[in-house]
Amino acid sequence: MIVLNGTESEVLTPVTVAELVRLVEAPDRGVAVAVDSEVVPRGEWDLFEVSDGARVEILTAVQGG
Amino acid sequence: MIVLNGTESEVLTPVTVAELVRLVEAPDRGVAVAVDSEVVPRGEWDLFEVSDGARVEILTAVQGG
Amino acid sequence: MIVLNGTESEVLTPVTVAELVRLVEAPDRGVAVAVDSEVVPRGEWDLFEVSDGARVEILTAVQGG
Amino acid sequence: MIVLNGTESEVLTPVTVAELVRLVEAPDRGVAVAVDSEVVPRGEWDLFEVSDGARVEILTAVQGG
Amino acid sequence: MADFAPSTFAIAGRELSSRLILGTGGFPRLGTLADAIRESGTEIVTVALRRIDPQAQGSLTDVLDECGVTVLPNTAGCYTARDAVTTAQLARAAFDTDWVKLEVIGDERTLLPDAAELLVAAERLVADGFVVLPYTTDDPVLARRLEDVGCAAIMPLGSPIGSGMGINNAYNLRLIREQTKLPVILDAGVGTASDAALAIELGCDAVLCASAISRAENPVAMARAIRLAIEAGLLAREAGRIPRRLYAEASTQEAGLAEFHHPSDPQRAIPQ
Amino acid sequence: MADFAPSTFAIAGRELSSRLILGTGGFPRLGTLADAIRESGTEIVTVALRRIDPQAQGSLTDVLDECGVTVLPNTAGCYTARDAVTTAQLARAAFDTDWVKLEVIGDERTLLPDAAELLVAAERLVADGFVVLPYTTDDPVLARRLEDVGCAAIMPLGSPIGSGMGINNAYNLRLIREQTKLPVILDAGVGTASDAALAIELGCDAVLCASAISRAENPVAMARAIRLAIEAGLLAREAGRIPRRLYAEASTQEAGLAEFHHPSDPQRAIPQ
Amino acid sequence: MADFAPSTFAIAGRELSSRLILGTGGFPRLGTLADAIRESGTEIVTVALRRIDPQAQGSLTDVLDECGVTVLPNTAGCYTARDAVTTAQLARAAFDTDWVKLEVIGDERTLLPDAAELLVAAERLVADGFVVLPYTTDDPVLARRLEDVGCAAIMPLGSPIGSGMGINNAYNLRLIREQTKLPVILDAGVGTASDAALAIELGCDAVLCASAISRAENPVAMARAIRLAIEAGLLAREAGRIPRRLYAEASTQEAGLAEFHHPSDPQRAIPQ
Amino acid sequence: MADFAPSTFAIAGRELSSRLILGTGGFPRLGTLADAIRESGTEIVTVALRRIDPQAQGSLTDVLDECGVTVLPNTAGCYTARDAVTTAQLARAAFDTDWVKLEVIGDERTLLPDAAELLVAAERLVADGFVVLPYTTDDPVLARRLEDVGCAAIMPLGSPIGSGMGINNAYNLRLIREQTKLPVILDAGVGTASDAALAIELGCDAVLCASAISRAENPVAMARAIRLAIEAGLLAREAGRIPRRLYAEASTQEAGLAEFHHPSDPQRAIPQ
Repeated sequence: MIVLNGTESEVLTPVTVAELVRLVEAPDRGVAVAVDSEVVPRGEWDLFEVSDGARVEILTAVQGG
Repeated sequence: MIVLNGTESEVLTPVTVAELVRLVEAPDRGVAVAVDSEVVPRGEWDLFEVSDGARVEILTAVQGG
Repeated sequence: MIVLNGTESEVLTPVTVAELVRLVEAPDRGVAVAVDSEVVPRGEWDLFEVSDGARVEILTAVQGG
Repeated sequence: MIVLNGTESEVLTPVTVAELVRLVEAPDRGVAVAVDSEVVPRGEWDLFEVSDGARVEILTAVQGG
Repeated sequence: MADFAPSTFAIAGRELSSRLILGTGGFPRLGTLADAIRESGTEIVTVALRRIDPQAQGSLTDVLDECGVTVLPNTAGCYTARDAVTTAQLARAAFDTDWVKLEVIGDERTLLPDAAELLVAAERLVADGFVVLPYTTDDPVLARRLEDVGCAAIMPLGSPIGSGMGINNAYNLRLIREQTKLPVILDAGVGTASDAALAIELGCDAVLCASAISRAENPVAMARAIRLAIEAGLLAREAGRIPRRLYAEASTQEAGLAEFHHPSDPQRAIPQ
Repeated sequence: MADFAPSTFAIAGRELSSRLILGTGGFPRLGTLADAIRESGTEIVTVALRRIDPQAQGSLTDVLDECGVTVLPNTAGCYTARDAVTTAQLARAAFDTDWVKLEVIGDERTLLPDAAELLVAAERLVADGFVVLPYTTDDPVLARRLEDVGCAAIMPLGSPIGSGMGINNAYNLRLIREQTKLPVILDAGVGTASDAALAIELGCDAVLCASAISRAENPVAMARAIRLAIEAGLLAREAGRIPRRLYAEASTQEAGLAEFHHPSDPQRAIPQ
Repeated sequence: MADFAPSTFAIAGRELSSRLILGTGGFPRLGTLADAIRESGTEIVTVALRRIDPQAQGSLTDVLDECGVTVLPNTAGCYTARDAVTTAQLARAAFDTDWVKLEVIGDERTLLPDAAELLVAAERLVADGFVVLPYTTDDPVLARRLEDVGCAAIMPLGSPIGSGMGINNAYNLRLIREQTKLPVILDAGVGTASDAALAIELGCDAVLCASAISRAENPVAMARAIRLAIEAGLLAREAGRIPRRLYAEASTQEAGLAEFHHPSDPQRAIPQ
Repeated sequence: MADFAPSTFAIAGRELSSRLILGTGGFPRLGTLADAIRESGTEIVTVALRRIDPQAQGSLTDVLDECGVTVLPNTAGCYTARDAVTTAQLARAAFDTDWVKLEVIGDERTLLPDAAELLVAAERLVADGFVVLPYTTDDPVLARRLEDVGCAAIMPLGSPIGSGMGINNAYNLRLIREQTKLPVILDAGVGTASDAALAIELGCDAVLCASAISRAENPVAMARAIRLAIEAGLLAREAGRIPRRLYAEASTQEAGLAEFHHPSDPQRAIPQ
């Protein structure tokens, strides 16, 4: 179980960031990922394994002042 | 018939200003009278006769800014 | 003697407005004349005779807010 | 040599704070002393020895907003 | 203390020590009016003329007599010089005074004065022997014209009657003050104490208030508040305020500042 | 009258009836200071700490004792949290009080506070047992942070020290007032009486003045002026002012207005 | 783009696309005036009438002709209705136009209008067939009276001629705008671009500028600046500005905000 | 014309010809945003970071690409230095830019910045290689501290985000302008065109607008209005405005004034 964008998700871990990015149907640009509040650079998404209980934030651009 | 403070009043004319002042129960101070827009000094109230159709205004002090 | 634009001028009277306009070298447009504070329409300049002691103002456009 | 209220003073050390307070003719109330930026409570003035090179500030009340 | 006795001023030769003229309009009850008059310290109150109302409760005239204040009749409700003159003449007959607060209104919604009618009415009333105190706009030229025709004071508005907006155009008030030797009395617009203090600081000799006091939740307390504010403004004006400066001026001397050294710790807490 | 006894307020549990804190800086002579203190009715005056000056004339401490006022030391002249804390500790030793008016300045020309240093200094002094009265900007968030670290009051500026510009940002003062239960004391910027009245009307509990009084042409008269202005502002605030209206509200009733007819003459004087 | 073509307005039935009327006074050279006219995009410029001056350099009339602008004569310098009427009649004879910018001044130092004389002059000129554009105070009642006597526009001042103080009493301008269907043209007081934009946002149909442009260090650049400001103000007014709010309204959504946890480090940097 | 090409300015060495930074928040539709971007002429727009929303309509990133504008990510919604730093780092990863509009909010209702957290966050981000554009209060000392820690611009507020109150404290903005060589960008508070013109006239290099444009009834027209107002303000500032004068300065010469005499009729119309 991990917390994905604030919601507990039953995901088989370990799972890579890249898999989670696909899971949330993120666009292919303008996306960033933090695992337990640390940024995971795009280049590491394929290899970076998210372990059980991790908090994952997958963010993108929205309109903002 | 005269117009007394804006109201048509069936008053037998001629009538003196003094009689009209009594009629409206004016206080004995702080009162002024105009007949057809001309001031009638207090000293003339007893003798000043108001004729038919005249417009009589009998005024006194009210709160004002 | 007349008062021409505020200055006493020894001019032989009678004199026409048209002559005075030439005298002050007025431009041929944008000029107006008053004799003793009355406007003299352009059409009357040739005939309008200014008599002794008259005050003549010959005005034109200047920059103004 | 010590620095007393910003001025180098040739004072034989060790010297007590109390002696320095007398030296600057401080009033007997409303005075505070710092040695090397540390407050020396009044109660310790007699015993507190100032050693060579120390910076001593002896302060009192002045008009202030 | 004696040396702070508020300096007096005079209207048409009458010395006044209170710089607050109270409008009697808007007070919920005559008792409240009486209390407010006492708290305000005013010497002059305004009244209006209306038709005798048999239903009227109590006698305004008696209350004002008991308070020992002078009655200043106004011409409220008049929209022409003609009506204002007639009303003033009736007021003179009723109250036996030749003083009048001249109002000639030009607009029902804002109750702003009508400059031209006001000037004509003032001229006629002065010719008829009145002491004319005109309620006017904040127009400095109109103020001078009113002075030229012989008015006894200038009573410019700060903002519309009862609006409580205070002083909308302090610049014009300053011009009016500069150009005239007549008393200048701010009339209309005051909403609260600081407005009244400011008016006096700007150079007004007095302030006329009605609604600000009569319609406050607690009229009697507000009467006292404005009285004190006027006294404060006058004292401040005479005390000679400090100039406005673009930068600061220390109120504590630099000289004698101690110097501390804490080699152990960075000079500032942030950056760390 | 009793019923107008100015309501008191409290700082750190100490009840105060005067809402004016007087800065002692800038008075030409101690005698003037003493007279101003009496006229001002203040209970608390600020002082600074400086090196002993053998040339100093008279004893400020004695004068303040005779006046029976409480001394509130400040940390004027400090540009870092570190120096301010040390200065406060020295002041505590000198004056035997744990109250301090905390100043941490960030700019020599404007003497504006340094928000970050101020917050750090306040935190340290509160931890050290001080009753901290911080001289701060008009930033409502900084005010809350100062409250969070345990300050005993918020002392926002109206404009720079000694500038006499009054209140530059009334909106921020209102926000500070809304959000805190701490006493709010306007510190710096007051130029004259109406500024002080306005500060209280905006909801400040008290006003601190130094230059406005000490540097006025007549400091003693100005002390009284500002005292009265504060009293006026407080009374006015509690009396419940009238709302601001966009249009006028007549203070004289329409009802009963007389109607005149002068067929002879045109209704208005102009047009003729 | 077409859809932003500035909406036109009309004076006495004449459609105008420029909302800037340029006063020709104060320009150092006729060449500068000509350049400023072109940059300003104005269609109407004001001129005054003075005695023929043999020394005069160049012909103002020729320059204005070349620029293809309409001449609007003023009555500057007149202090009575009588002189203003005569001057207007002469202007009509000289320039062959029945339009006049009516000025009747009441004070030499402030050049403020004389309300009563202005009203009388306006009435007479309208009767004489003129299209009267009166330079007036910001008095809403006087504005209505000018409309009643048949003026073609209302030209209130923002502040005195050449003072550059901008708009001293926006409230009165708003009242004037609300009450009339006539074009309202801010005349006098503009100091810089934002003043002109504000005037239009307040509801004025146009702005008249002389000194703000002619006496700027770079008159031609200022002509363009004020032209753009007027266009900006008009667009903004028609675009429907956001309301003023007492508190903030986020421009970024809260929804979707990430939540981070750094157990290692305190929530805030200060307190530490 | 060439000679009025708006002068450019630079942030962190990047030359910019548009002085309007557009906040993308609050636009009802992406199409409107795109049109507003084009009308505004902006080169930089701000965006925020939020969790992926499967329901999201259209791609903001694509729209901004098509418009050819640079994306400036903000840290909206962060209340601590810690969260702001993390958010900035994520933004760098997402948008491949090291520029960040740093927001650290201290209060939910006013969205005012938290001075101390902001300073700490700025310091950390500069150390981490960011080009930091801090949204800050109008506190000149905080502005200097932000400059000291290496920020690339100062972005003070005029009033709270989305409040449309304009500039509450022009004095502080002037101080900030005087003391720094960094670009000063007014951020937050603009309500309409004249606010933007004024900001530039006060010396700001640019203006950031979101709500004023995005929430106007017609955002596209308002985008153009504010663009023109900024251009107007810049031209006016560079053209050298006339000084503010206390009295009038005639824009029409006295010399050559005609003198009329009408013995028949009184000099003035009133008094009659």
